[in-house]
Amino acid sequence: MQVIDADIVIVGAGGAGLRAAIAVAEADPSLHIALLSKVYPMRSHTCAAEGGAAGVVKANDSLEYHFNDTVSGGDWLTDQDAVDLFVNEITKELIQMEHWGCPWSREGSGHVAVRPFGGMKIMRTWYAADKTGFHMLHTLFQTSLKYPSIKRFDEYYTSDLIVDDGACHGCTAIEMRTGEMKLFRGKSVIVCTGGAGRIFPFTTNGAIKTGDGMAMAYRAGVPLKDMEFVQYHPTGLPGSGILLTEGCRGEGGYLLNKDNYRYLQDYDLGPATPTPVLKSMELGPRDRLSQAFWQESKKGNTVQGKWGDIVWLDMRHLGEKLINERLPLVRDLSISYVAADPVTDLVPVRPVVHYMMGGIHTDINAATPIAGLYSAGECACVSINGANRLGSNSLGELLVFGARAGRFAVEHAKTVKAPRDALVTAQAADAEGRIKALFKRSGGKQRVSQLKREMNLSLEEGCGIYRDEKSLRDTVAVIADVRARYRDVTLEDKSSVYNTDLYQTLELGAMIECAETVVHSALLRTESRGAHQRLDHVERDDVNFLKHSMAYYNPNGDPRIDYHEVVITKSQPAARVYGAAAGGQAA
Amino acid sequence: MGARRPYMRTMSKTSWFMTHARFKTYMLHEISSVFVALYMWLLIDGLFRLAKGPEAWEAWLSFIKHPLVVVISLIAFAFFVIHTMSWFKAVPQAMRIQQGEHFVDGKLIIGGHYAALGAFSLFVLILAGVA
Amino acid sequence: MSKRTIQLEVLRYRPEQDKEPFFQTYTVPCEEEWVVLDALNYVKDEIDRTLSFRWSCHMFVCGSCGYKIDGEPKLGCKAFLRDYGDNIRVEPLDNFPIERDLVVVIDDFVEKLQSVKPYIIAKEEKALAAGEYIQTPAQLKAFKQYSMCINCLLCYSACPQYGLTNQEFIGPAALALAHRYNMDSRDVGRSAREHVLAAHEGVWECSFVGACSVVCPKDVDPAGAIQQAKFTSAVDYLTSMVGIGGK
Amino acid sequence: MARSAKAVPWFLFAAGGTITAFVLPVMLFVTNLAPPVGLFSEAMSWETMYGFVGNWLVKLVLLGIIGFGLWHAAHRLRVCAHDFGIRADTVVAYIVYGVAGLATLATIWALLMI
Ligand SMILES: Cc1cc2nc3c(=O)[nH]c(=O)nc-3n(C[C@H](O)[C@H](O)[C@H](O)COP(=O)(O)OP(=O)(O)OC[C@H]3O[C@@H](n4cnc5c(N)ncnc54)[C@H](O)[C@@H]3O)c2cc1C
Ligand code: SF4
Ligand code: F3S
Ligand code: FES
Repeated sequence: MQVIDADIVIVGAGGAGLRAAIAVAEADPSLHIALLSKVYPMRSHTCAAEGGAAGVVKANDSLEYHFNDTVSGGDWLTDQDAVDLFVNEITKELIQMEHWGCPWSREGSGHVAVRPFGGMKIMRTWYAADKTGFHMLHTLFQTSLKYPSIKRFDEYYTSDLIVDDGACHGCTAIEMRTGEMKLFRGKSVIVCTGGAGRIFPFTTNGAIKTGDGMAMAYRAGVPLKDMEFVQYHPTGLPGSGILLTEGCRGEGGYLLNKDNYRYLQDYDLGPATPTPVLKSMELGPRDRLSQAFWQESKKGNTVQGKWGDIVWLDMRHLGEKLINERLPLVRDLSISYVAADPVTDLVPVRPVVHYMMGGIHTDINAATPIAGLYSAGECACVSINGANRLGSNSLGELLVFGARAGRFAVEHAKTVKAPRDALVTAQAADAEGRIKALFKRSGGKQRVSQLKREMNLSLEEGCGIYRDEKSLRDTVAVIADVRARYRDVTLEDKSSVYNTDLYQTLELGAMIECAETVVHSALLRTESRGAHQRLDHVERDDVNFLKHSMAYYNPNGDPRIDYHEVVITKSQPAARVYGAAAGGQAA
Repeated sequence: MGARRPYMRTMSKTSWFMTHARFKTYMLHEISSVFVALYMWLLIDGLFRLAKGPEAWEAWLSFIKHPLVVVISLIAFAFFVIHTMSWFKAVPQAMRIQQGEHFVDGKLIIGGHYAALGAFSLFVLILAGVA
Repeated sequence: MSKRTIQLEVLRYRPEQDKEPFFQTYTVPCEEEWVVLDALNYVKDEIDRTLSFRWSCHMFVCGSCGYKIDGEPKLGCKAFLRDYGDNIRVEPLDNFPIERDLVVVIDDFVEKLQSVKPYIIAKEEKALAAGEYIQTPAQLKAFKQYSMCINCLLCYSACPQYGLTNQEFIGPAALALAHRYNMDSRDVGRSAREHVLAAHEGVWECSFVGACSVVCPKDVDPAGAIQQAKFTSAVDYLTSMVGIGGK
Repeated sequence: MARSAKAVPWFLFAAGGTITAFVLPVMLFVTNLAPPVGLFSEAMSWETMYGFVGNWLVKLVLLGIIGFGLWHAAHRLRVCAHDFGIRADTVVAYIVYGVAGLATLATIWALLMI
C-alpha cells in the first residue's frame, strides 16, 4: 500500500476543511498538508448554502445579542463558552473572507450589507445574494490555490481513521480513479466531512452528505453528541427537497395555509404584521416553524399535493425587482422545479431535513477526545447549535472552528513523535482487508438502494418532526434489521476504476451508523427540546436532560448512550420567547 | 495508473463544424471574410482603373455587370449581412457599458447600431442618387 | 400518478472491460417533473449498479453533473424531462478523456484554473481590525457575473477551440475567472495574470465562437469576458510596445 | 508562457470588423448590385467617380475602409484556416498579413495616382 506522509491530514474540503487548510498553511508554511475529499472541493455541499452567515458588525448590534439569540435558539443545550468564543471571532472571519474576495452584497456606502434571519433579534446576516455558501466555498477554494503547502487529493474516499493508543495517526483512503487504497500518515488529523442529512428521504442535503466522517470517528471511539437533534427547514420544495432560503422570509415572504391564512400567529409567533419583525412569525426559529406546519397538517389546514402536504410561501408582494436582486436563485429554482414564479404565484413548500445539530464531540478547540484528532464544520458538535441551530450560524461555525481546528492541529503536530509504524500499517492493512472482503462477498440478495430506502422511510416516519416512544422503537427495529442485512450486501460492480457502487455501499454503512445514534439518542431523551419533540413527553426537562447525549460505538450491538454536562456561563435556561414578547427589531 | 485507461474520443479537426448548427452559423460568419477579401481586391482594382482613365473604368464596370460576377456579388451581399448581424449581436458582450449598478441593455446597444447602419446607408444611397 | 417511460441511451465505458465506449439503452419509468439526473439515479438504484456518473447537489450549484444530453452540454439536474422526447441520449462531456461511463478526467481544467491565479492579489495586506474593503454596489456589479461560475465545464465541452488546440487553450471558465479578479476593485493582480491571459494559449486562442456562453447554465458569459480581456490585453501590449507602462 | 503578439493584428481585425459591418452592405449595393440594373449610372460614371475620389477626405475614408477591411479579412482568414484544420498557424499568418500589407500599400499607391 502506498504511504503518503503529511504533517496535517485534513479529511473533507468543504468550507470547514478548506478554512482549516488555509489556517494551517498560514500558521506554519513549512508543514505539509494533505487535503482529502471525495469530491472536487468546489462540489462540496457548502456550495448549496443560500442565505448567509451571521456576524455582529452593525452599530445597533452587540455580541451579547448574538450570544443570547444563539443560546435561546438552541434551547439552552448550547455550550455557552463555545458560543461566546464563536460570536467573538466570527466577524473577524467574515472580514477575512471579504479580504479574500468573497463578493458580499453591499450597502450603497460600500460597506457589507446584512439581512434578517430567523430567530435573530437584529439584522446581522452577511450575504452574497442568495448564493452565500457558493461564493464562500469558491472564495476559499480559489484562495487555497495560493498556498503551495496544501496538497490536494481530490476524489479520495476516506474509509477509516487510524487510531492507536488513544492518538490518531492518519487515515486510509481509496483513490477513486484507480481504486487503490492509500495510507495517509499525519501528526494531526482534522475531520471536516459535513453532515448526514441523506439518512432521511426528503432532504436539502446533496448526495455526498452521508455522515462518513461522523461514522469514522464514531467507530474510532469518539462519541457522537446530540445526534437526536435533526433540523427540519420549513421551506423545502416538495418532490425534490430543494431548499428555498430563509432569506425568502427575511425579505418579507409569508407562510400561508390552505385558507391563505398566516397560520404562524396561532403558534405564539404573532402578531402578524405586514412587514417582518425579527423573531416573530415567519422569522421565528426553524424548529418552531416546522412544528407549526406539522400541527396545521394534523388540523387539516395544509394542501394535499402530489408529494405530500404543503403550505404556501407567498412572495408576490415583494415585487419583481427585489426578488431578482436578492433572491434570483430562489426564483430560478421555483420556476424550474415547481412551475411557480414567486413574482406572480404562491410557491408550495414543506419542511425538509436540513441540518444535523449533532456530530463528532469536540471541545472549543475543535479537539476530540482522541489526541491529534480534530473536527469542524457540520460533522462536528462543539456545540454552538444546541437543540436547534439558528439559520446563518453554521457558515460562521465552519469558519471559526475550521480555522481553530487548523491552528490547534498545528500546535499538536509540534508535540508529536513518529507513530508506531507497525501498528499503523497493520491497521491500514485491516481497512484494506475489509474492502477486499466486500469485493469477494457474493450471493447476497440485499440491494443498497433497497436498504437505504427502508432506512430513510423509517427515520422519517418514526424520528421526524414529532416522535414518541412507539415510533422510535419501530425505527430502532427497522434500523437494526437494515444493519443486519447490510452485512449481506454484495457489490454488483467489481471493477476498480471509479466504482460508485462501492462508494455508495460504504456510504450506506456510514449512514446506518449515524441513523442508529440518532434514534437511540432520541429514544432515551424523554423530553421535548428544540428540534427534538416528543408527543409523549411534551415539556422540556432541565432537571434530567439539560445535558448532551453521547453515543458510543458498540461493535456488537446498540450504541451506548451516555450524557455530558452542558456548559452554562451567563445565561440560565428560561422559556424561549418569540413573537411580540421577543422584542425583535423591525426587519 | 493501474487499471485506468482514460479514453479520448477523437474530434475531426477538419469537419467538426458540421456537428452542430451553432458551429455552422459560426463558420458562415468566418467565411464572410473570404468575400470581404475578394471585395477589397475588386475595389483596389477599381481604383487603379479609375486612375488609368475612362476606358479602364468602363471595363471594370462591365466586369461588375457580368452575370457570374452579379451572382457572386449577391452571395457576397448575403455574407456581408451575416457579418453585420453577427458583429452587432456580439457588441454588447464584448463591450459592456456600466452605468452605476446597471449595465446598458444589450438590446439598446444593438438597436443603436442598427439605427446608425440605417442612417449611414441612407446617406450613401442619397449621395449616390443625387450625384 | 402520471408516469412516462423513456429510453435512456447512455454512453458506457468501463476501462477494465471495454475497448471503447458504446451505447447502452435503459427503459426508465419516470415522473413528469424529473430531470435527466433522476432518470440516471433510477438506473443506478434499480437497474444497473455498475453505471457511474458524478452528481451531488441536485440544484445546479455544485457543477458535478455536466453531461452531453441529446448532443448539447447540460447539467443533468437542470435538464427537465418535459423538454425532451422519449428517447434521450446521455454522453460524457466532449473534449475531456473519459475515465469511466459519464465520468471525465478534469485534471487539465483544475491546473488551468490554478494557473490564472484566481484569488485576490491586494496592493498591501489590510489588517482585519481595519474592517472590510469598501466596495460599492456598482464596483461589485462590475465583476459579479463572472464570479458565478460553478466550474461545471459545459463551456469547455462546447468550445471547439479547446478541442482543436488539443486542450492547450486555457479555455472559457478559467479565463472568465481571471477576468473576474482583474475586474475586482480589491485586486491589483492583473499584471501577475497577464502572462497566462495574454499568451497565445490564453485569450488569443479564442475565436469568439460564443458556444461557451450559450451553454453556460449560470449566465457567466465567458465569451464576453474573454473579448473584454482581449481588449485590455491588446491595449497593454501596445502601450508596452511603445514603452509606456507594461512590463 | 510567452506573451502573444496577436494583440496587434487583433486590434486591426476588430476595427476592420466594425467598419465593414457598417459600410460594406450599402457599399457593395452601390458598386456591384445597382449598376447591373442601371441604378446610379450617373454616380458610377468615370467623371463623377474620378472627381469624387479625387477629394482628399474621400481618399482617406477609402483607405480606411479598404485597409481595415483587408486586415479584418486577413485575420479572420487566419482563424478560418485554423478552424479548417490547417495547423501551420505561423505560415498562414505570414501569408495573410503579408498580402494584406502589400494590398494596403497598393491601395495607397492607387489613391495617390488619382
Ligand atoms: C441547501 C442548504 C442551505 C444552507 N444554507 C445555509 C445558510 O444560509 N447559512 C448557514 O449558516 N448554513 C447554511 N447551511 C448549512 C451549511 O451550509 C453547512 O452546514 C455547511 O456548509 C457544512 O460545511 P462543511 O464544510 O462542514 O461540509 P461540506 O461542505 O458538506 O463538505 C464536506 C466535505 O467532506 C468531504 N467528505 C465527506 N465524506 C468524505 C469521505 N468519506 N472521504 C473524503 N472526503 C469526504 C466532501 O467531499 C466535502 O469536501 C445550508 C445547508 C444546505 C444543505
Ligand atoms: S463558465 Fe459557465 S459553463 Fe463554464 S464552467 Fe463556469 S458555469 Fe460552467
Ligand atoms: S466557445 Fe470558445 S472560442 Fe471563445 S467564445 Fe467561447 S471560448
Ligand atoms: S448535481 Fe450539482 S449541479 Fe447538478
